Amino acid sequence: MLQQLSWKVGGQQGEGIESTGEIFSMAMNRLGYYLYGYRHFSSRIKGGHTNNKICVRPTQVRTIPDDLDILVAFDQETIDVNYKELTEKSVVLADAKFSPVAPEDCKAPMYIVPFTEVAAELGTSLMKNMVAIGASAALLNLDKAVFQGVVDEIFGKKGQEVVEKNMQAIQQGFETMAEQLGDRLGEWEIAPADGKHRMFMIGNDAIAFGALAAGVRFMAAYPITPASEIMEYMIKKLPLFGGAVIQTEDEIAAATMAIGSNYGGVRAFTASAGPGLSLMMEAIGLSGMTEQPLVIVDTQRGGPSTGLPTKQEQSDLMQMIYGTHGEIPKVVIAPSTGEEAFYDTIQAFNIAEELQLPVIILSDLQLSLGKQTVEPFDYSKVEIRRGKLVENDEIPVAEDKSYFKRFEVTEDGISPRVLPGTEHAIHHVTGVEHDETGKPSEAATNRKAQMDKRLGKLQHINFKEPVYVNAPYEEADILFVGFNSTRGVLEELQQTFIESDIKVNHAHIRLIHPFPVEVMHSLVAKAKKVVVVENNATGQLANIIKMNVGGHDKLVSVTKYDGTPFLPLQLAKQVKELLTDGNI
Amino acid sequence: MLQQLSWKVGGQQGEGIESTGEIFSMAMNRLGYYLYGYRHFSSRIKGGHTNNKICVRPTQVRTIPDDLDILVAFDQETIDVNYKELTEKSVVLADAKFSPVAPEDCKAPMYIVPFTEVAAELGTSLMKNMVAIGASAALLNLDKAVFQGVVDEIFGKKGQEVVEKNMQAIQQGFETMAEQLGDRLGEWEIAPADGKHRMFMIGNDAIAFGALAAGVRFMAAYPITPASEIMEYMIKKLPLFGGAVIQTEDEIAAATMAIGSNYGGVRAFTASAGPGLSLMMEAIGLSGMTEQPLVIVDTQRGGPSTGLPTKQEQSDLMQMIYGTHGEIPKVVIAPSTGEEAFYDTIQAFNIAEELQLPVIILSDLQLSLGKQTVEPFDYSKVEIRRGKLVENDEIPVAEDKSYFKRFEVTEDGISPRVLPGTEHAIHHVTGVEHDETGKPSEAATNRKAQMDKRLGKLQHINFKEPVYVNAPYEEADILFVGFNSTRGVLEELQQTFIESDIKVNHAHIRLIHPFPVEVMHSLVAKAKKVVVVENNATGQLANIIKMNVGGHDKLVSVTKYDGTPFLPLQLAKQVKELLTDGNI
Amino acid sequence: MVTFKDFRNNVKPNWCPGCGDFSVQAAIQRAAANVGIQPHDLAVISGIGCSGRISGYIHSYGFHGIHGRALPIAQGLKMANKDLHVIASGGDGDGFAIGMGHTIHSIRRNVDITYVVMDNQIYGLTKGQTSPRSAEGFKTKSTPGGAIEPSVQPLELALTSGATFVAQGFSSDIKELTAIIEAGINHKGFSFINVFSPCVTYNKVNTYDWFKEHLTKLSAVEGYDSTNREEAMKVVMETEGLVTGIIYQDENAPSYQEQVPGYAPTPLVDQNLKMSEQEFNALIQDFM
Amino acid sequence: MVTFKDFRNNVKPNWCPGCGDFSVQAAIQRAAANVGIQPHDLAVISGIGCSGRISGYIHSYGFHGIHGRALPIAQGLKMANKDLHVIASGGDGDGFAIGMGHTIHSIRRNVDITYVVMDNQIYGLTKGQTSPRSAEGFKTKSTPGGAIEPSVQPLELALTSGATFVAQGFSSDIKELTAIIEAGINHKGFSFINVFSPCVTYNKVNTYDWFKEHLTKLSAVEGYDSTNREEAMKVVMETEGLVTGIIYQDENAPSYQEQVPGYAPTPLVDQNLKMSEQEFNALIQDFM
Ligand SMILES: Cc1ncc(C[n+]2csc(CCOP(=O)(O)OP(=O)(O)O)c2C)c(N)n1
Ligand SMILES: Cc1ncc(C[n+]2csc(CCOP(=O)(O)OP(=O)(O)O)c2C)c(N)n1
Ligand code: SF4
Ligand code: SF4
Ligand SMILES: [Mg+2]
Ligand SMILES: [Mg+2]
Repeated sequence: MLQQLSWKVGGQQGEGIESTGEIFSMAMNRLGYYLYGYRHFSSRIKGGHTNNKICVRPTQVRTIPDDLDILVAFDQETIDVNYKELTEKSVVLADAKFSPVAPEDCKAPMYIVPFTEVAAELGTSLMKNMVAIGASAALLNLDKAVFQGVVDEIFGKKGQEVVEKNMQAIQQGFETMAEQLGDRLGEWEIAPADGKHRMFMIGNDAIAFGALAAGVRFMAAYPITPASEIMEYMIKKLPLFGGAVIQTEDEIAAATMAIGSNYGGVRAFTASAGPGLSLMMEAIGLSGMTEQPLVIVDTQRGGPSTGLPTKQEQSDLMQMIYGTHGEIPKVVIAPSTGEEAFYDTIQAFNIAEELQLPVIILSDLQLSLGKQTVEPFDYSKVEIRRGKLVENDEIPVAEDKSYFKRFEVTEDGISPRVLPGTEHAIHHVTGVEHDETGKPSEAATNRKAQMDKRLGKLQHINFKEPVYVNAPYEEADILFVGFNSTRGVLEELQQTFIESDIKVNHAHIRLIHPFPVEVMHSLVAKAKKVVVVENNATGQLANIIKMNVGGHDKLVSVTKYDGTPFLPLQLAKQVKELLTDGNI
Repeated sequence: MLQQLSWKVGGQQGEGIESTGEIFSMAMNRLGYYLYGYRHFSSRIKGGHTNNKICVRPTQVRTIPDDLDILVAFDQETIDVNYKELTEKSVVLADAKFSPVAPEDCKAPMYIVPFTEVAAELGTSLMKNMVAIGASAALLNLDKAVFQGVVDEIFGKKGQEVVEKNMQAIQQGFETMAEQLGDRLGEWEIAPADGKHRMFMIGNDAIAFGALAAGVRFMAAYPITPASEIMEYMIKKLPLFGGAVIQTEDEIAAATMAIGSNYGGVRAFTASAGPGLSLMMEAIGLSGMTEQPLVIVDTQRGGPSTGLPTKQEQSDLMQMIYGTHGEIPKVVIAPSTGEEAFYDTIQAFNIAEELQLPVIILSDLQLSLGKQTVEPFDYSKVEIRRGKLVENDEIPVAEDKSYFKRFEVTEDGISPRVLPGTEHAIHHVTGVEHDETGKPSEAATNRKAQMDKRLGKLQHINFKEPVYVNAPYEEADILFVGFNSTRGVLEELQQTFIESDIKVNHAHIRLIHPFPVEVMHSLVAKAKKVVVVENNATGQLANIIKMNVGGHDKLVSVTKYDGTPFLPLQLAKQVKELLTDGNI
Repeated sequence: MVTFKDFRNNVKPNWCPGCGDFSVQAAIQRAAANVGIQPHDLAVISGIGCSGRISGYIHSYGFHGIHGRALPIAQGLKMANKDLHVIASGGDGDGFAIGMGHTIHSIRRNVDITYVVMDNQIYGLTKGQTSPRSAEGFKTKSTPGGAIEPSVQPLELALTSGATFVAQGFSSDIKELTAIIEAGINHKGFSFINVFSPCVTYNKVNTYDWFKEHLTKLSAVEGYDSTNREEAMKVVMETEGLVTGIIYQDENAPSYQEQVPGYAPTPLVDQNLKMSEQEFNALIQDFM
Repeated sequence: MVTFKDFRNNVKPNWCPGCGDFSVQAAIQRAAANVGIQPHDLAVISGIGCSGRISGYIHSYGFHGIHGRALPIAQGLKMANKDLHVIASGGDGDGFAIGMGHTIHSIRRNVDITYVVMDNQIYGLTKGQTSPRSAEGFKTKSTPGGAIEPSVQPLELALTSGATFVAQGFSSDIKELTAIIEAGINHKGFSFINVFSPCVTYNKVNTYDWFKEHLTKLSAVEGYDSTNREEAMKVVMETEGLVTGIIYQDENAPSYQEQVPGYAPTPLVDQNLKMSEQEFNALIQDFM
């Protein structure tokens, strides 16, 4: 019985590969398994190889494994591109239609199954994916009833007949496969799950849901991979809450519109990826200078420029902190799981209002688009904090048109915030340096006071758990450090290394800026080597640690920037090589 | 006899203050004095206090002093705003017209001179500035003939009468003043200069001239303070060389147009300040990814956002290095004198072509607009290097439409560059990751090879004198570090400190990125304390040093971000306070 | 009763004496008073330029943003609080050079705000470079040989972009301008108002006198029908854009807000941020 | 003699089968051949989108830039080398959403390049969101209730922006389209060509059949005078933009390059970069 199943389906884009993976996963999800999926796709609409790799476990999983147990192939390319991931224990299920050929050095046996033919006989070859799912079920020895709920849900509105046909396709896939399998039927059965109901979602869903729960009522955005799903979720849901989404003419309009809405008192945000973020730098500066809350999601993808728009990367880190001209306070948050994506998004909106500044939610393609099991969000943990938002009745009537001190230099560094429409609080807002009432001022003393106030706000940040820490050792051989979606692979590695008696601590940075210097200082101090693992070429997080914490001598930067995510075995090897190279 | 004169003229914007300073300086320049001027002005067209402070010396000067010897005031505000800079040895010359009042605690005597009245009597009150210059000449005991050349040049085209009237105004200013001065006539005489002819120019002139000398034939730009003079110079001069300037609709168009021109083989650039740079981030990334040369000038001003557009600041440093999403190789150069501005601009264009990447010339308002004495540029030092630009006859005829390997992975990391129009070198260029011929490619190995090639180019940079070093001590008490226009104030401070037996070395970083790690490492190692002086709030250069070199313990960050430049005495005090505070 | 004095603050504008922008400011103040807006219910969002300073000179909420982006900020604000009166304003460079994309898309979108362009056919604040509105042949610091691009035609662009309110004023004629801005504020969609606002320092061609000589007033055109788009286009082309008055208005076109599916009838800013547990659970259900 | 085959390379387009962009590509290839350009003397500069991939599918120099910026890159290139033939191309989102400002200003500027918009009234590459060209009511991923903004009118915009060449084609009619692009290349200023290029995957409304039903061909309009701007405007308004052919051309208008003071008659790229010592010293003299 497997403790983990690694399943992949592949074929041409636009051929239904996505829905094959989707239906298979949904069924497993409902059985209470934990899932983690990663899609390989290209920046084109139809054609080109795509695949969906899904890891299924009875316990928590947050990474895709290196190897495959089952490969479902709808074309030869799928075999050719993916067979290296197969071991002696794996199996290929290939559609008879394309007369599949297993490469000579393919370690796994191949079963040729007439997916398309069976489907066509049942009425439409479109159902070949259901046949493939049925065949997979035979390997796993799954009762076809497991799929009934999912099929009902997906095809229900098309009528009972369609539902039945699809169930038949699954059934026949199962049977055809069972015949071929003989003894091996159910050989890939997974250890039973707890049967609990959990959510299954992509990171973008978690972020969008978080925004809605945080009280967002307006979004302005421009489509881009891999951020668009956030806008699409809001377009679906905001009308239910009276809110609206404007698809703008560009990202500059999106960011400045979101500023306008926040200025008006409505939580608003935008989401984009690298190219869009590069265009928003001036707007981010405006938010910082005018102390208007602003939340922006950056779903990192392969850069630079248009780069690898459908590939994993974590290379916008430095830009998120330093991309704007001049100096503003700014918060950068990098959740690493679906749960964090949700709760951190809520934190982002709270901090943006409390500190009156731009907050960037950094994600990466793997987190944004990878579909994973997520514990149902806890309503009672949804807290909304709006900071020093002053109501009209708290404000004394202004004398002789004097302006409200919207930018007052206060003891705690946070100025009182009022919304336009407030009777007694008229004031001016400008991106030019200004005095406490918002009037432009070039006076040196005022300038210094306002700069100190703005930059000092970061000291008052109220962010829960800025670093995810799993540090069992007081004196560690290695401290692993990462951010965003490398969380799972590092968790996995920590366990493996600990099992081979290497003392490993793990810190995953959730609050990137302001950098959690103290926590990291002590963790770095406790480690002989600090291995910083990141999906970029220049070791950006490693550099940030050098700048903020030091420890140049013990820092080892492990990078990957070929567009693919880290895999546990591969990474373990990479790290071990560094170890024996005397670097560690 | 003075070893240095500090002279300032002030009044309302739009009142001719600029030309007063200009004429005075030009005359001093022709006498062979070294000059360094700094203008105080506001972001408005007419009205508002403006002043021009000029330091005159028989020897090199690159900073304005704290104090004033002579203050020429055209309005009461000028006295009120500037009198604190006066000492017992200084003097105020005030126009009788506004019935000037010296503040009680003004240390300097005030002479009330009928500037306007005298001018009006001569025909037009506009000439009051000439009268003031004449009065200044009396203090300095200058022969009025000194002004003849300048007046001829400026007013010559308006006819002989105007020239004479202006000379008369100077003469009468001299005489009226002489009468009042009595014994003190010529008390402010400066030690004689060497009489050599040198250039007197603002940093922007030096940059623009450098661009022209580097072979620029096209510029695309959008107006902004304090960069516009660069465009204006090019508009004046490029037509003489067959070239053109396009004033674009925005900075995005400016940067991308410059890329287009460079792609076409013509050296082209753009110049802007913070807000414009923020808008160019995506274009800069495109240049980096497509390996098209691109030179951009960033004349830093007070940020963030619109900030303090007419004030000194050095706060775009981090953005210049890290502003783009994803990872590209990029060069950031920060000249600190007029001479460096010229030669480094030429270096910038050479490097942009040699390494096929974006080069940013970082300036700051003080360097860009401050007018200073500059040694005549040396034609023989103007070297033009275009890197691996391959001509048609060097290329074998392409077979069967195969593309030219424009992005070939070569040993030295630089790919051969060809220009569109070359018969045998058709290829594709894209901001998407691509193979050696420019065709889009998502393959992991190609990706890594291209990334490594691009980022590796920085190792081949051919930049002369990346750090200006004046390090007389093997073991120093202090290493001063700065960039851009703080050069003069640090030179001054180094001398003063050395005179009080503190061992001071000075390093001014000219090549900001790639950071000159080795040079700086050894300089830091040789110093007990490293004092990093910069016009920003967060200590950006200090952070860059921490990241690249380490030395967290000995680093002391001295910042100023109130919009005004560092002054020698003030800075000395600030540093000494840190010393006695036990920080040093 | 509010009067225009209620919209005066105690800030002295730093425009050059005689600058056309003074009168634009006055007209906005008068129009707001005439419409009966309370100062705190008005927000003026402006761009960067001499003109952009206007938001600091009116006693109301004011937001002086970044160059060319007044319109998106203003729309975001209006979407947040539909009870506010939102006026966006800025220069011709702001709106027609760097901000051109936003101008056209804002017109299309028809969010209920009023946009007042202070058109001086020059870049004032940066000291006299050519603007997209500079006439061909006009000599500026950046075009010493004269501008060689035909100038942008704001009224034509607005009309072809589906504008529901297009007008033009002249800052010398405060009365007409006030009436135009008033109508703009009262218009329920996006009102586009271009105002000739002479720059006395850098534009020595398009002066007050020049405009007085060249402008046609629509009020003087007999039987002019401002509800007819073709007629509007015709008069604009015939006068080469040198016409003042309300050129076109479609009073029946629904505003953007009226058309967004599900958009709340009450201002979003008044909503309770926290959703109910029931709503929350329904959202969770989507992923189970 | 070059033929269109010389403009074919060995890259297989990744467009969906049936996509309109195939024919646009073919028309550009044919037009270039007809004009007699050598492949290495042509540079195609494209934006980002499905359409933007076109520069990689033509055997010529090609530059696939960033979203919305094909036009400034193309102009910079042409200024650098006036002997090159420069074609800019991209999608409707590329040119009319994010790139709107550049489109209008490029038209005004009249640099001698040819701009081909592949207008499918949708965002293809990002999987089916509304574009500025989507018709009101058109349902997309981002406007499930139907678009509520009037669509951009490219031809009207071009005409009001001082275009010297305005045309529209339909990707099904390769013959007409080829002739249009050919004329565009031969036109000595900026040629603006909008092409209906159906997206078979995400636009199920504006299909090949739909266009065949709705389009009017100018060649069928008797006595149509493409040198008359008013007439052009009229036909565009009457057909609601659903017209193909050369709508307007002013053959006499000088291009930008012809008007820039001092601009060299030979390509800048051929110049010697280094100035003479004499020239250098003269420049120094300015500051002495
Ligand atoms: C992004 C950016 N680019 C450039 C500038 C510099 N700038 C300030 S105002 C302005 C244009 C002024 O012209 P206009 O918009 O017509 O306003 P006016 O001063 O004439 O009223 C420019 C280019 C800026 N502030 N921001
Ligand atoms: C700055 C930036 N924003 C967004 C994107 C994502 N993006 C790529 S293509 C595209 C629009 C595609 O529509 P269109 O221009 O009409 O081209 P089509 O795919 O329809 O041919 C967008 C939004 C991007 N690449 N860059
Ligand atoms: S420069 Fe022109 S636009 Fe600016 S304030 Fe002066 S007159 Fe007005
Ligand atoms: S999605 Fe549409 S535009 Fe893109 S390639 Fe497919 S058919 Fe063409
Ligand atoms: Mg203007
Ligand atoms: Mg499109």
